[in-house]
Amino acid sequence: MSATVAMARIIDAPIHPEPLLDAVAADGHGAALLFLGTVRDHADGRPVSGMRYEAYVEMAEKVMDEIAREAAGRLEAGAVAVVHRIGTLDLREASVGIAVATPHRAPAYEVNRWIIEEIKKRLPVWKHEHYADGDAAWVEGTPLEADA
Amino acid sequence: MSATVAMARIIDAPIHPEPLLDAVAADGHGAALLFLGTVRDHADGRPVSGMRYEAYVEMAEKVMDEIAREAAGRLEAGAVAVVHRIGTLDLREASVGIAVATPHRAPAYEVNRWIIEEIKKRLPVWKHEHYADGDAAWVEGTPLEADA
Amino acid sequence: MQIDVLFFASYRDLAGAERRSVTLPDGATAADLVARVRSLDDDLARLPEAAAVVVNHHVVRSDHAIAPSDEVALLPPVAGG
Amino acid sequence: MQIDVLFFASYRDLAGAERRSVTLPDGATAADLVARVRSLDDDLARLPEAAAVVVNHHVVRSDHAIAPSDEVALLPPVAGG
Repeated sequence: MSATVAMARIIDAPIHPEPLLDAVAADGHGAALLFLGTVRDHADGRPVSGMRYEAYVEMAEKVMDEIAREAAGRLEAGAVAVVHRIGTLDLREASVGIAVATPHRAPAYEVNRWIIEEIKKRLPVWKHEHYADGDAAWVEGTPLEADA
Repeated sequence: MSATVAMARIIDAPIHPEPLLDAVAADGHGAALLFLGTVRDHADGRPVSGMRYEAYVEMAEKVMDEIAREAAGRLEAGAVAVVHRIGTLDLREASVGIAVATPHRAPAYEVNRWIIEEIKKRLPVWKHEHYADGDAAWVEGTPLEADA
Repeated sequence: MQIDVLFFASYRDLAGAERRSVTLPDGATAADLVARVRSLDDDLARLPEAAAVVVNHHVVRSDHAIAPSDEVALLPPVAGG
Repeated sequence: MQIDVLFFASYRDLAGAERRSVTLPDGATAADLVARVRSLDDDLARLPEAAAVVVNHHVVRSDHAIAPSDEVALLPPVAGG
């Protein structure tokens, strides 16, 4: 037994919860966990009005697929779906969506969390924060580590 | 600062993800986590065809509200929405839905998980498992502890 | 005093009804109530002595005194989620 | 060999373009590439020496040898999610 990768994509359209949850649904699953990362109206106390996400798309698609496969490998059974959005997002819009469904709940929480931490470490995506005062800046990120 | 309880209810209609996520959305939130507990096609290796959930409704409404308020008290900021469904459910249908949105992701995972564990310990709900062979039985549960 | 006791799930199956009426002496405790219910008939004799007693929507200890106007329920182990 | 280097996000701002062409000796390493890029102009001199070098979509170590047909990119610290 092992889990399946239902979806792993970089998209430039809004992220909706239902398709992600549908993608991981199966009769054998008793738990589904959906994480959405959303654009917040402040960063380090500074008012934010929106965000532009940029990716090295060809590489990001591969890294998303790797992360999703590694996540599936951490599960005895279940399914994983992950999407990251690029482009310009308003407040409250989701930049990332992660759905994990499993027979029992504990691994769904663990692996869902693992995926978002890996995305933040490995996915070649950058965000340009737009401030309420009209200014904008690239958000400081995490240095990439060389592949093993 | 403290979190708000957006919803805490016992319902007898299907649980949909969007209204739960909408209920906890706010400009200041950067993370939203939705848990769905779904009817699984097996229990201890035995094929299951569906489930009937029953509640001591008046008490369950109060306990849901207590759990949601205690969950909100564990958050510095954010919002919590919780629903439990009663009645007869097919495979894949959600019996419980828990949405927690917060400025940063770590507390959303922690408090979402805390809520489902508390529901399993404290909510006066019982499930009657319907097996594929036509048999049915009450699922063994967790003894309630006296209120402090 | 006369108390209407509510039963749920597997306990309702044992009771054969959603509620059963029992007569208790004034000052009776939750433990007295369970003992009285278990003496009603052979099916209810199978009700666990440790059945959770809920008074006005709160789970009470075995020494909790029951009052005539209380809403009283006996609850099996819970299985929500 | 001539290598087209791809730039993203803040590094693209420094480069002033999505790609810049550099000439490297055969057998040049990732570290050599970064040094060459940093020598192109004053803006690119501000590129960190520790900039991540990605070859054919894999992050490589500083001693990794670049080949003429490689797709090479310089990536700032990532901030997805």
